[in-house]
Amino acid sequence: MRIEQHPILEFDRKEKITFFFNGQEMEGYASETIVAALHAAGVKELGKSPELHRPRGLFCAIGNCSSCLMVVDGQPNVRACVVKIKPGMQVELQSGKGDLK
Amino acid sequence: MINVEILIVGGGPAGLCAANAAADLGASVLICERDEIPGGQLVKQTHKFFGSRKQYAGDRGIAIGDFLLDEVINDPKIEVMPDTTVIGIYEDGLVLAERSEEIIKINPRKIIIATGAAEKFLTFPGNDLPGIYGAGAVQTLMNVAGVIPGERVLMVGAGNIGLIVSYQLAQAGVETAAVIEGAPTIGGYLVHASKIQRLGIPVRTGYTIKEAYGDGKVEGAVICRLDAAWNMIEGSEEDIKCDTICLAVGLTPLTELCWQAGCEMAFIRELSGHVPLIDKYLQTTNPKIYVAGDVSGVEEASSAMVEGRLAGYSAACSLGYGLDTAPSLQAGAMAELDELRAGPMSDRIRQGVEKVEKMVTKGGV
Amino acid sequence: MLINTGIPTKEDLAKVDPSAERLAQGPVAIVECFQEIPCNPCVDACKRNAINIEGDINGLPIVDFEKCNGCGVCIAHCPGLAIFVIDKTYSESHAVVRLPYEFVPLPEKGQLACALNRAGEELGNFEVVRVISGGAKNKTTTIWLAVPQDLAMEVRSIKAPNSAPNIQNSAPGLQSSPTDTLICRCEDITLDEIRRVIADGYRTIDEIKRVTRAGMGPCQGRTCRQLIAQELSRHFGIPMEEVLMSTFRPPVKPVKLGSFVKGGDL
Amino acid sequence: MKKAYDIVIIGGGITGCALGFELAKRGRKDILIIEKEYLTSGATGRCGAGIRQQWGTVLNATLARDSTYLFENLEEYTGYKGDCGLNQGGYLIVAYTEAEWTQFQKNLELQHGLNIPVQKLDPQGAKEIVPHLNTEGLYGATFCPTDGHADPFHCTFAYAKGAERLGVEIATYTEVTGLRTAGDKIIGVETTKGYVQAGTVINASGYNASAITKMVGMEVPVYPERHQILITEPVNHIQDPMVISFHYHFYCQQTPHGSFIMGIGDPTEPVSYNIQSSWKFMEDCATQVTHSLPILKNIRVVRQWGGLYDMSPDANPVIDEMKGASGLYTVAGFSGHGFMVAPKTAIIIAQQLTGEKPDIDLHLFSANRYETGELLLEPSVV
Repeated sequence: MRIEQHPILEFDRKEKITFFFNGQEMEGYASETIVAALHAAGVKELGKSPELHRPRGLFCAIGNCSSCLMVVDGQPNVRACVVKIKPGMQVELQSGKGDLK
Repeated sequence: MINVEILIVGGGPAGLCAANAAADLGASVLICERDEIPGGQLVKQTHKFFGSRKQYAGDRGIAIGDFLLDEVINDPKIEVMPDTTVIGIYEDGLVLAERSEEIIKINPRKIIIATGAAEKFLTFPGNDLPGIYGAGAVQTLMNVAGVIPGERVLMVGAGNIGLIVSYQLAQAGVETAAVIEGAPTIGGYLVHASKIQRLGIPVRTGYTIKEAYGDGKVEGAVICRLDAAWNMIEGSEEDIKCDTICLAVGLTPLTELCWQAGCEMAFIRELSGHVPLIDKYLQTTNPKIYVAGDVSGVEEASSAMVEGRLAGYSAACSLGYGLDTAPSLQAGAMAELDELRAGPMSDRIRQGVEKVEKMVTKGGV
Repeated sequence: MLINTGIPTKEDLAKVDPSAERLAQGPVAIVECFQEIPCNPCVDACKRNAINIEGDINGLPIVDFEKCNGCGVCIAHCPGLAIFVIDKTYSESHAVVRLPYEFVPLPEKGQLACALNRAGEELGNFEVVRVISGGAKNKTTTIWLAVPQDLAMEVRSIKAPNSAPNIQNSAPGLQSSPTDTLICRCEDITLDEIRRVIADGYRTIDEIKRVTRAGMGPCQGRTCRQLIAQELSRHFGIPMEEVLMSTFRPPVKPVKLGSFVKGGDL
Repeated sequence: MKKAYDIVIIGGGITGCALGFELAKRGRKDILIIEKEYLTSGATGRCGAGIRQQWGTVLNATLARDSTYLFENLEEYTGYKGDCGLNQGGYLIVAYTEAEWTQFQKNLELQHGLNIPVQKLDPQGAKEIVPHLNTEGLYGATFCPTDGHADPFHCTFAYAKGAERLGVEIATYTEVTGLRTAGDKIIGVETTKGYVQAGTVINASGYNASAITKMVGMEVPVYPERHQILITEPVNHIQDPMVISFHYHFYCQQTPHGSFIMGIGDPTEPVSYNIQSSWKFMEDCATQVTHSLPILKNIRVVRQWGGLYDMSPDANPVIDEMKGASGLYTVAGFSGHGFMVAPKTAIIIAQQLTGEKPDIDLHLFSANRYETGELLLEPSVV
């Protein structure tokens, strides 16, 4: 799902890194946000909504709407659209409201 | 605590131009930008801009973002704080911002709010399925991260954003099944519509989305025709197979900080939502606060840049800078705005601006 | 109609096309720009001053076909990609259509490319006779396509080689189950719920916020307020201007409580 | 709105709405509630909505206890379709000074005498109830498991809807601009929507109470004082009780929805109608609450706001007929605990106005106590 060749843009993705999605190892680039890296791997569902448990994905991608809340390194309610992946980061689907740690 | 003469909230086209203008007159400026790289939405605009040379017409948005930023970075009077979100303007005029989970207190003498706009959402069954994105989100994924949003897109909205993003999707190798538009006519520039039509992307006016469906993510959408009164015509439904639905149904000004700062606000339909009431120098009813760009009414990036310059001159001038040169610079910017807004495509904006002017005169700002 | 589809009609084109005599004399630019928009890079691009606009920058461009020598510099400068150069003198059988192109991969000279008309319909495969790079900054390539004379005024694009295959839409009559319409994502409030409380007599955004929680979530109602206002406007038949808006409070985005703890001040 | 009513109630907060309901329930007809904005738009809709029976005076403890019983069945009692959001997770009142701890033990006796099930806890016992409590410097705590909190909007709407079903009219976005008297009797109310006659006017306008009585040239010692609150994003349930400290002036609870609501009092807050948010509150509240409940450092604040307490000099209400304007009653000055005592208070006032024998004697809340010096000092307030 990554664009390799583009008529206008060149993507400086920086180095390849490994992170974990629901415990599973995944590759992404240091320049990428969590949702970009997941999207590149075909993952569109980021969690279940807090009350009706409907599947949720990103909507605005710039930190306005909070549709993309995920559990990151144990912390719930992280806006996955504006947080970059880091080596070894543990990203999990957030089901409902999340546990405060 | 940071003491600064002019705080600019938002490092998009309006904010960057405001910073350059204010610094040119001699004021010291701090820009708080919530993103890692300033430029606002310019960083995802791969198309060439309209307007005239004064607004960098003919250059691509990304390039404009780059050289506005260059000017800012090379100006010793301007400090840029990236990854910094202004979270509140408080009763005593103090501003709090957050950067990497740390709170920064800023005590500015003047504030230029250039926070831009947010995408509107649309009501239809299934409207929260993963795979339904704002057009800006699709641009961010595609043009910033270099990740395609899906393989086949239904574009909702034939304003400039819907048309441009459909073209950009094609550039990224993604198919757009159709661009649908509820209105009977295309809202965006016709050259953009012609550009995608000749790629085989149909633009269908008088159509709306009736429903999105899919198991856990978008698998398709039902579109249908609208009659003259915007009612769905029964029996006109069509099933569009797609894995992405892109909503380009307009923007609404991001005015939270204006509300917080007690600026007088009004709903102006032509300006796409609630906007602060401003005078011709872009000063709000709170004398400490100026606005520029989409926050005072959704328009084009070209006018946002000119408004940025105007607000920058005005704020600096109110602090005593450039008292001799500012009036002509302000007049020049106002003339540029008038020119950009002179055509028939700007009827709405002109009406909106006039409404604001009338309300301000009545309120005696 | 152009305004409904984006496809210019014969009548539209008649206003901008040069005469048959001028076309017979050699390459000439055609600006397929029919709408008064604030834009003038084409004027600046032409070194021969062959393109002018009337009045302010919103005026339509007018090509002086006598001054225009068909050099084609304007093609890559039009932000709307609306300028083409037609050379009917290329050969007896073929004309050259020079068109702007912004896709990858670029076709190479001598290759065949699939020509498209203004509606995106395929007109056949024709030879690319020249490829002119727009340069590192401009990035719009100009493609010279040699097409049969009778297609010179039809061909306006070529198909991008990597464009996806056309998937057929299925016929109506699908099997989807009805689902909810969401108004507030943060708090999971549906349109039905909003309509129910409006029917119950709640008539302001503030009341609806308090009784349903719509707009109380982490996004502070950025997306839902407008939708609730629209629903109130529709239900009570009042203009949006009169729907009372609730106020916005700090912080603009969720911030950790620990960040506010004293002692960390700069 | 008609031209004349028997009773006009000024104020659409919980007190006014509960009063309307209780009066109508007792057969009174022709009642109008006038609200300047929308129901709950004043103090009710901005309050923390705690329900606490652990008071230091018999009168407050009794009112709170009996009100708690009413909150327990408010939906059924008012015929409300919604959920009033009562959550009886208890109140854990923590003592950080010896003087406080001594006072708590006195209160405990008083509370036990009223059958309020309050427990005395050592720091370890407090930690068992709130595992994330920092017990450093803690003397002990008292805990009442039937205390808790409710949804202030739904509780008010429950009373309002119930009142409307019994014939009470509610005029929102209607502001009182004057009161009319004939001799020493009240005869009506002037509003932005016109004049209405009424022989009985109840001033339940909270922090505006003295502005209302001034319309007939009378003073009540009720004044506005800003208090601020913040609310966080929701997380899964971790905290049952409201945790409250009189010494540090803070309280903090987790709502059934999952958000934490917290506030902190500022002893230096001036008398004013200002309800804007301050950054100082954010700092003070964050600093104090995360000291006592460190886990909350990691939760995100989504909103802060200010509201006004209707303060009185002894932090207790004035519930009295105005001398010199018979028929005009003031029910205001609850000083931050109006919500939790509203259900029972409304019953007693309705009983008085309909000639029933009141369940509780409220003469201690008389208006003249400030002249006679018989203040009802409440030791347990934030």
